[in-house]
Amino acid sequence: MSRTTHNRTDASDASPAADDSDADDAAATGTVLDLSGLTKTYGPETAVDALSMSVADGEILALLGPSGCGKTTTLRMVAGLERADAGTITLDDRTLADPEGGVFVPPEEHDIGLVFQDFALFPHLSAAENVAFGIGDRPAAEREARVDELLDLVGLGDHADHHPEELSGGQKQRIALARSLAPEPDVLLLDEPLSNLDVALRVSMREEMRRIIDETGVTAIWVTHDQEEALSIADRVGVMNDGRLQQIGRPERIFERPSSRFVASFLGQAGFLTGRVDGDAVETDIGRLDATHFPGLDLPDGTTVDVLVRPDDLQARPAADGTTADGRLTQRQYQGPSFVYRVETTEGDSVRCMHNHTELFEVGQPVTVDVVADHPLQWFER
Amino acid sequence: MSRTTHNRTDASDASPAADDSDADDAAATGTVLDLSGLTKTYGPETAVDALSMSVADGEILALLGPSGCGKTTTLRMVAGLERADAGTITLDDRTLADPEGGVFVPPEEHDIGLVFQDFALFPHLSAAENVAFGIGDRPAAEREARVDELLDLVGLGDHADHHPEELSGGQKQRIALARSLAPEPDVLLLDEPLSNLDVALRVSMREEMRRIIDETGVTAIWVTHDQEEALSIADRVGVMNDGRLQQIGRPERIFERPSSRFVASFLGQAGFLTGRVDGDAVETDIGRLDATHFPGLDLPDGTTVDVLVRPDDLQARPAADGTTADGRLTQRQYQGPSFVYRVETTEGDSVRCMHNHTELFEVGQPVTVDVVADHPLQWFER
Amino acid sequence: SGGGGGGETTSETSADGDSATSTSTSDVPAPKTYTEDELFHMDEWRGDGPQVGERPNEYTGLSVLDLPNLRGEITVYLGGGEGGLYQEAMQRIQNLYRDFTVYIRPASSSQLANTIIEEANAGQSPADVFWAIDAGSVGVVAENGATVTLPDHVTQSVPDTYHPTDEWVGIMGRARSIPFNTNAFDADEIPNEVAAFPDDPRFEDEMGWAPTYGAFQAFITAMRELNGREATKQWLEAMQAHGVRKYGNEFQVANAVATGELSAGFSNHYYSRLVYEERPDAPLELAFTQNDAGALVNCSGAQVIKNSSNPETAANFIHHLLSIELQEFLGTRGFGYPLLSSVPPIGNLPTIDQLNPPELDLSTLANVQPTLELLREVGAL
Amino acid sequence: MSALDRLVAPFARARSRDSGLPTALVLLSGAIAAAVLSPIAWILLRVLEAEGGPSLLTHPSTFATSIALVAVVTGASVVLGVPLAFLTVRTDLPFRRFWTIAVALPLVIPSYLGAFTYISAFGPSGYIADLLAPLGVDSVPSVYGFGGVALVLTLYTFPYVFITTRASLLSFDESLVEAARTLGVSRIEAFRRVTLPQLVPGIASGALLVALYALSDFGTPNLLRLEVLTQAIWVEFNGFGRETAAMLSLQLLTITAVILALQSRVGDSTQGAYVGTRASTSDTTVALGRWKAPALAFCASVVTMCLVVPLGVLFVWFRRGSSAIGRTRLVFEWSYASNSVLVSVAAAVACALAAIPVAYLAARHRSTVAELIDRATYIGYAMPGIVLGLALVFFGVSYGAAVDDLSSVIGAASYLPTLYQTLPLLIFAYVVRFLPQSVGATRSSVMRVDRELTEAARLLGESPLGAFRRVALPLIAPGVFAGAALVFLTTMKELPATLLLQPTGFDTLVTYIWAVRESGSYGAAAIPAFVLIVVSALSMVVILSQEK
Ligand SMILES: Nc1ncnc2c1ncn2[C@@H]1O[C@H](COP(=O)(O)OP(=O)(O)OP(=O)(O)O)[C@@H](O)[C@H]1O
Ligand SMILES: Nc1ncnc2c1ncn2[C@@H]1O[C@H](COP(=O)(O)OP(=O)(O)OP(=O)(O)O)[C@@H](O)[C@H]1O
Ligand SMILES: [Mg+2]
Ligand SMILES: [Mg+2]
Repeated sequence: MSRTTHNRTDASDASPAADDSDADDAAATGTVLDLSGLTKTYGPETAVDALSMSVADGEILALLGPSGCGKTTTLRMVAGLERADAGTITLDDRTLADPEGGVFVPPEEHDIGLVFQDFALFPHLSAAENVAFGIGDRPAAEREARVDELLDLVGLGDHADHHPEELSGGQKQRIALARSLAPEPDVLLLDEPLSNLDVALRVSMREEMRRIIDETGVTAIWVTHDQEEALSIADRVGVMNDGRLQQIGRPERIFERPSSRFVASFLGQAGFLTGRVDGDAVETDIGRLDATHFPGLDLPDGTTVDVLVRPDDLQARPAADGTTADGRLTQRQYQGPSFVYRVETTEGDSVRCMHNHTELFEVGQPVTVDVVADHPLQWFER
Repeated sequence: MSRTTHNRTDASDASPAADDSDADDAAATGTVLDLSGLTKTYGPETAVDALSMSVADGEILALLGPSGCGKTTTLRMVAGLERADAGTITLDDRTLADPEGGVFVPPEEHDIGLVFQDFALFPHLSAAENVAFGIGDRPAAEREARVDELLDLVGLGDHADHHPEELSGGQKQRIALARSLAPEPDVLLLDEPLSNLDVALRVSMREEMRRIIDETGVTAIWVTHDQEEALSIADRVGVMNDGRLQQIGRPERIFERPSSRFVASFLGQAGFLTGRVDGDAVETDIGRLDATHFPGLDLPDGTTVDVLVRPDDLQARPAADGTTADGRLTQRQYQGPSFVYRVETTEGDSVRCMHNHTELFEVGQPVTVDVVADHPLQWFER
Repeated sequence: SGGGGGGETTSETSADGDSATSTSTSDVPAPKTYTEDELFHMDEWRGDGPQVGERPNEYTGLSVLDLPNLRGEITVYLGGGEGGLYQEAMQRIQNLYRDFTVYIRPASSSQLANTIIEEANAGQSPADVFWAIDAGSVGVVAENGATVTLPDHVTQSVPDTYHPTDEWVGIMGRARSIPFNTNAFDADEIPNEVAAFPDDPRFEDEMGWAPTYGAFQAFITAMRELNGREATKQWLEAMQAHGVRKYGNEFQVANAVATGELSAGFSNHYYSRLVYEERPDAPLELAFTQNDAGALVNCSGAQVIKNSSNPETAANFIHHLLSIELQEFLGTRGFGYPLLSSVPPIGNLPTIDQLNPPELDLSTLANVQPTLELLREVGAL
Repeated sequence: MSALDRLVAPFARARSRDSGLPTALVLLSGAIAAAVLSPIAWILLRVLEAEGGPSLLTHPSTFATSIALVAVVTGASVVLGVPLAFLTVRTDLPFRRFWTIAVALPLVIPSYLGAFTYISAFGPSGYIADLLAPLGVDSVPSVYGFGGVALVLTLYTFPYVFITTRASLLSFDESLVEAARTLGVSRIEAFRRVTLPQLVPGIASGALLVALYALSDFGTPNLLRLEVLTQAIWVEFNGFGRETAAMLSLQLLTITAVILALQSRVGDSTQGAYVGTRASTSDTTVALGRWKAPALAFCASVVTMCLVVPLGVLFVWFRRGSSAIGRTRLVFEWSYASNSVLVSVAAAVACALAAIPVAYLAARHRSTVAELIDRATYIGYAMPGIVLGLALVFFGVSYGAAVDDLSSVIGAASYLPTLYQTLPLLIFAYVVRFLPQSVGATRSSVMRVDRELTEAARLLGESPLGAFRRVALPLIAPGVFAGAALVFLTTMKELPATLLLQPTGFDTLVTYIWAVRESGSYGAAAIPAFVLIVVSALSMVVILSQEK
C-alpha cells in the first residue's frame, strides 16, 4: 500500500497525512490535551502503539477505527483508568501520566468524563440517582433541577425511578450519557455513546451534544463507528488501525484526501479500481480514465495504482449488448432515497454505483460504468 | 397526527398501513412464524402491546423503532425467554406460546437462535468453545471444522483461544453471532447484532449475514437502529413505537409511503413543512406547492397538513435580498459526499436540504428553498 | 414391638440365646473373703499412681473368677466416665471373655439420660446398660420407666444407701467436699457444716461454686430434701450476699482454689485429685462436713435398660463392675470411692466409713427441677 | 414515589423478570427445607407436653442477654471483618496472601477451645497474669462474663464476615468504581457510595452466620460464665426439665426468625448482589502509603489474639501435659482424625448437593416461596446442637420403630435400612446444622451468573438442567466449593450433635477432645486439638485458593 497521497486541492502538501502537521489539521487553538507516544500492551498484544495526538480547547475529535484497534484502551488511559506502558498524557500543561517519570494521576483528579462503551451504570441506583452521582456536592434543589434537565435532554424524564435492570439497551446508554454530562467536565470521552440509539434519536442527541459541547466549551474525544456521525459532528477525525493513528485531520480532508487505502476504505463505501498508468491517464476495467481525473499524476508508465471510487462517483448503464459491458450487477441495495448497485468488473474489481431510487436495474444485468465525479480521483500506488 | 395516508404510487390503496394487509407487504410465501396479539407488561408499563405480525420462510424482517419501544422484549418472547401476558406465537404451525391456552414451550425446544444485545458470551469458555457450545452433539471433527469456518467468517480465526474478557466490544459481538449461527437454527433473532462494529465491518458483516441467511434458508428478525441496514438488508421492515407495530412492509414502501409522521420521521432525515390546502395546491412557508406534487389531493380548502420533505427533495439558494428569503441556514453538516443544511423557515418549520459537497453556503445566510423532488410528496393531515 | 413391651420378657430372651446356664441366679456364689493371691491378677488391676498408697491384704466380696461368664454383645451408654477410666474398665472385662463384646457410647450423663428417655419415648433404646457418673441421671431414667429391676445378688454387694431402689445400683462413690488453699487455711480451720460458711467473714469474697454443674445441683437438692426449701433458699442467698463466685464447673472451682484465686469452694472430692494430677505440688487440700448436704456422697450408678435384648448378660455385666478386681481397678486408677467397702479409696482420703453422709435416698437427687427453680429464684443461675 | 410504592417496588421488580417458578425445583427445594426443619416438630411436641401449657418468656433477663450478645458479636465481627477483607483484597498490604489465610484461620478453632485457652491465658492467675505479676500488675481485666464471651465469640466468628466480604469484593465489578472516579469521586467516596452498597448483601450474609452462631453457641458462654439461652437450655436438660428446655429453644428460634427477617431486609434493600461477569483489567489496588504500618499492626494484633494466644496455650498444655498423657486411659488414635475427615467430607458433599437447588431457586426466582425456603434452611444452624441431637434421636428411633412395625405387619424382614446411630443420620444432622453456610455461598455465586448466560445456553438447545450443568455450574463451582469447605470446617469441630448421634464406637477428634477434657487431661487434649486445627487449616488454604 502506498503512503504517497495525491493532493487534489492543495498541491503543495505532499507529506504523509499520518503525521499530519498541517496548520489546517493540527489542533486549532490552544492544545488542551496532549498524548505523546502512548503505548499499552496486553501480554504479547500491543493494544495501543506509540499514539501521539493533541486535542484543542473546545473541539470534538472523532476517533474511528476497526473493532479491536485500541480506541477504548486509549480513552481508558486518558481517563486514568489504565496505566500506559510508555508515553505521556498532558492536560492543560499538567502531566497526568508519564510512566518513565513515575507520574500517574488518579482518575478522580482528572476532571475528565467518560461514557463507557458498556454503560457501567450503578445497578443499585435509579436512573435519576445515577445521573446525580457526580454532582452530589451541589445544593439539593440545584442538583434536582440539573438531573431533571438532563433526563429530559435524553428523553427519559419518565424513567427517573427505574433501575438499570429495567431499562432497555438504548435507555441505559442515554442514562450513561446524562450521567457523564452532569458534572460538566473539562474533557469528555465518549465511547460509542450513541451506538444503541435509533437514527432519529441519534441525530437529535448528537446535535444536542454538539450544542452542549459548544456552549460549555468542553473538549471531547468521541469514539464512533458511524462515519456520518464522525464526519458531521467532529472538528477533526482520527482514524486508528491496529493501535496506531493512521491519519488525523479535518473531516473533509480525511474523506477527500485519505492518506491510505485503509483510511479511504474506512470512510464512505469506498471501491477501488485497479489501474495501470499510461501517460497522464489511467487504464482500468471500466475504460481509460483521462488526465482530467488525475491532475499532477507523474508516475512511470505501467505503474499499478488503486483508484478510489465512491458510489456517487460512478453511474452504471445497462450495456446495449454483452460484449461492450464493463461488468455485471451483482447486488442491489435499497438505501431510501437511492439504490446502491454493486458491480463486479470483468477483471474482478468490485465497485458500487449510487442511483436515484427511480432508476431500477436487475441483478445479473451486464452494465457499463461511467465516472461522473466532478472532482479529481484519489489514487494509491500499489 | 393523521392516520390518513396519501398514496402516491398506487391510488387504490387507502387503508392505514399499520395493519397493512397488502399482498405486496404481507409475508410473501409460507408463513413460518406468526405472532398474534402479543402483549407484555412490566408493572404499570406495557412494553409490547398487542403486536401481530407474521414472518415468511427465509425472509429477513428488520425491526426498527425508537429506544425502549419493545423490540428486545418482542425477541425475548419469541425466543421463549419471557412469558407473554397475552397473545400467541406460532412457529411452523406449532404453538409456542399461548398464555390463555396455558401453552409455553421452553426455549430449548424452539430451534431459534438469538444474538443478545449485550452478547451474553460464556465467560468460562474460550471464543472457540463459545461457538462450539450449541453443536456439542456433532462428531468432534465436524464440530471443529464448523467452528473454524464460523470464526473465519467473523474474522476472528486468530482469536479462537481468547476468553471473552480479552475481546473488544466488536469482537465479542462477532463471537456471539458465530455462536448463534453454529447450530443452524430455523429462525434467527438478532438484537442489534452489528451496533458495535465499524462501518466497513458492518457492511461486510451484513452482506455476509445476508448471504448466510439466504444460503441456509433461515428466517431472521433483525433489530437494528441503522436505517440503512434495515432498508438494504431486509425483505420487509417493521416499525414499532411504544410497544405497537406502526407499519410493516417492503422497505421501499415504508420509506416512500410511510403511514404516519412517526414512521416517516423514523426513516431518512425527514422534515415537515406545515401547509394549508388551497384548491389542489398547498400553501407553505417556502411558497405554493402546486398540484403536480400532490396527485389526488382532495381535502377541503384550509385543511392543515404536514408535507414530508427529505433532504434530497429540497435545494436551497442564497436569497438575493433578505425580503424574498424563505428562511435562514441554521446548521451545516458534512456527510462525506454531501453537505446537509438545516433551514429554519420564517414560520419556524425546520427542514434539511442536501447539497453536493462543492456547494458551500454559510450558516446564518438567508436562503430560498425549492422543491426538486421528482416524485409526489407525502402529506399527513394534522 | 414398640415402647410398651415392658420388662417381663427377661427370662425368655436369655433362654433361647445362651446354651450355658452360667447366667442363672443359682450359679452366683455368695460373697467371700479372698487373699490378694486368690484374686485374678490383682496387681494388674491395681493402679500405681503417686496417690495410691498402701493397699489391703484381704478383700471381701466376689472375684471375677467366681462370677458367671459373659457372652454375646451389650451396648453400654456411659455418662461421664472419668476420662476413659470407665471405658478401660469395660475393655478389661471384655478381654476376660472370648465371646463377649461391649459397645460403649460415651457422652455426658444427663444427655444420655435424656437420650434414653427420648429413645424409650420413640420406641426402643439400643442401650442394654446405662452407667452414669451420677445417681440423679440413672434415677431419672428409672423414674421414666425405662429400666428393668436388677437381681438381688447384684444390688446386695453395696450398702442400701447406694441402691435405694432395685432399678439401679451404685458403682463408685463421690463425696462432696470443701477444697481449700493450704496457704490460706489449715484443715481444722474449715467449718464442719456448710451452714457455717455464710456467717464466717474469713470466707467473704473467697469462695467459689459452680451452680450450673450437676454435682452442685445434687448437693442443693440434697439440702432441700434435708432442710426444706426455705432454709436452702436462705443459705443460697446468704452465700451470694457473702460474695461467692460462679464457675462453669467444679474442676474450675478446685483449680481456682489451687491457684489461690479462691481460698475455698464447693466441689466433688475428685476434682482436687485431678488438680494434683496436673500440679502435684498444688497447695490444695480437702475438708469434709458432717451429716449435712455438704457431706453428701453421690455415686455413679448402673442399670439395665428396658427391652434390652440381653438383660441377664447386662445384669451380670453390672455385677462384674462390683467385683473386687474392678472396684480395685476403678478405685486405684481413678479418684472415686469404691462402694465395695472392703476396697479402700486412695490417697489420704478418709475411707467411706469415715465419711458422715446424711441420711438420704439418692434417687431423690433426680428431683432437680425445684432446685433449678430455686437457684434461678435467688439468681444463682 | 409514595412510601408504599417504595416498599412494594422491589418485589414488583423482582417478579417482573420471573417467568414462573419451576415446579420441580420448588418441590425439591421445599423437600430439603422441610427435612432440615423437621427437628422443630420435636421442640413443639415437647413444648405441648409442658405442664400448664407453653409459657413464652420464661427467662426474660437471659433472653435479653442473648440478644445483646448477638448484637455485640455481630457488630464487632463486621467492624473487624470488613476492613480486613478490604485490606487483603484491595490494598498493597505486604504479605496479603499470608494475612488472608491467617485472618481466616480462627474459623478452624472451635470457640470452646478458644474460650478454654483464653481462660488459661487471661483468667485470674492465668499465664498472662503470672507473666505480669512480677511486673507489679496484679489484676488483668476479667475474661469472664459478657465482655469475655463477646470477645472470644467475635474472635472466632468474624472470619465469616471476612470471607463473605472478600468474596463480594473479589467479584465486584470494578468498572463501576472506575465510572464513579471519572465522575470526580475519590476512591474512598467511591467505596462508600458504590462498592459498599453492593457489598452489603455479602457482609450481611456473613453477619447472619455470625449472629446465628453467637446465638446458638453453648461452649463459650458456659466456660466464660454467661447466662444465655443456650446455657439455660443446657441447665434445663441437665435437670431433666425437657419441657422448659424446649420452651427456651422456642424462644431461641424466635430470635432466629427475627434475625433472619432483619437480614433479608438488608440483603434485599439493594436487591441482591450486583456483580459483573467481567474481570477488571485495570490495576485497582489502593496504595496504603503511611497507613501501611498501622494496617500491618492491626492485622498482626488480630492474628495474635485469634491464633497466637490459643496455639501458645495449647503448646504449653502439651509441654506440661506430656507427663499426664501417660496417665490418661484414652489413647489418641489416628483413626479419630480420619473419622473426623470422613464425616466432614460427607457432610460437606451432602450440604453442597442440598444447597444447590435451594440457592438456585432463591437467587433466580425471587419470590416469597423461594425466600421462605431459603430462610428455612437457616433455622437448623441456630438450633443448639443438643436440641437438634435429641430431636434426631427421637426421630431416628421413631423411624426405626416404624420400620419394625412395618416389617411385622407385612410379615417379612424389612429391607429399609435403620438410621439411628448410623452415619447417614449423623450426616443428616450436620446438614441440618450447617446447610446455610453452603446455601449462602452458593446463592451469592448464582447471583453473579448473568441470567442471560443460561438463557443463551437454552437457546442453543440445552435443557434447564443441561444449561445449569454446562454454564451455571462451572461458573458457580468456586462458590459451591467454598460453601462446602465451610461446612467441612464446622463439621470438623461440631461436638454436641456428634456425641448424641455418632455410631457407637465411632470416635472423632472432637469426641476424643471432649473425653479427655472431661477427664481434665489438658495435655492429652493438645494433640487432637493440634491435629484438628492443622487439618482444618489445610482445608482453609484450599478454600482461599479457590478465589481468583
Ligand atoms: N484485558 C485485556 N487483555 C488482553 N487483551 C485485551 C484486553 N483488553 C483489550 N484487549 C485487546 O486489545 C485490543 C484493543 O482493545 P480495545 O478494547 O481498545 O478495542 P476497541 O478499539 O475499543 O474495539 P471495539 O470497537 O470493538 O470496542 C483488542 O485486540 C483486545 O482484544
Ligand atoms: N425488567 C423490566 N422491568 C421493567 N421495565 C422493563 C423491564 N425490561 C424492559 N422494560 C421496559 O420495557 C420497555 C421496552 O424495553 P425493550 O428492552 O424491549 O426496548 P428496546 O426496544 O429493545 O429498546 P432499545 O433499543 O433501547 O434496546 C422499556 O421502556 C423498558 O424500560
Ligand atoms: Mg471499544
Ligand atoms: Mg433492546
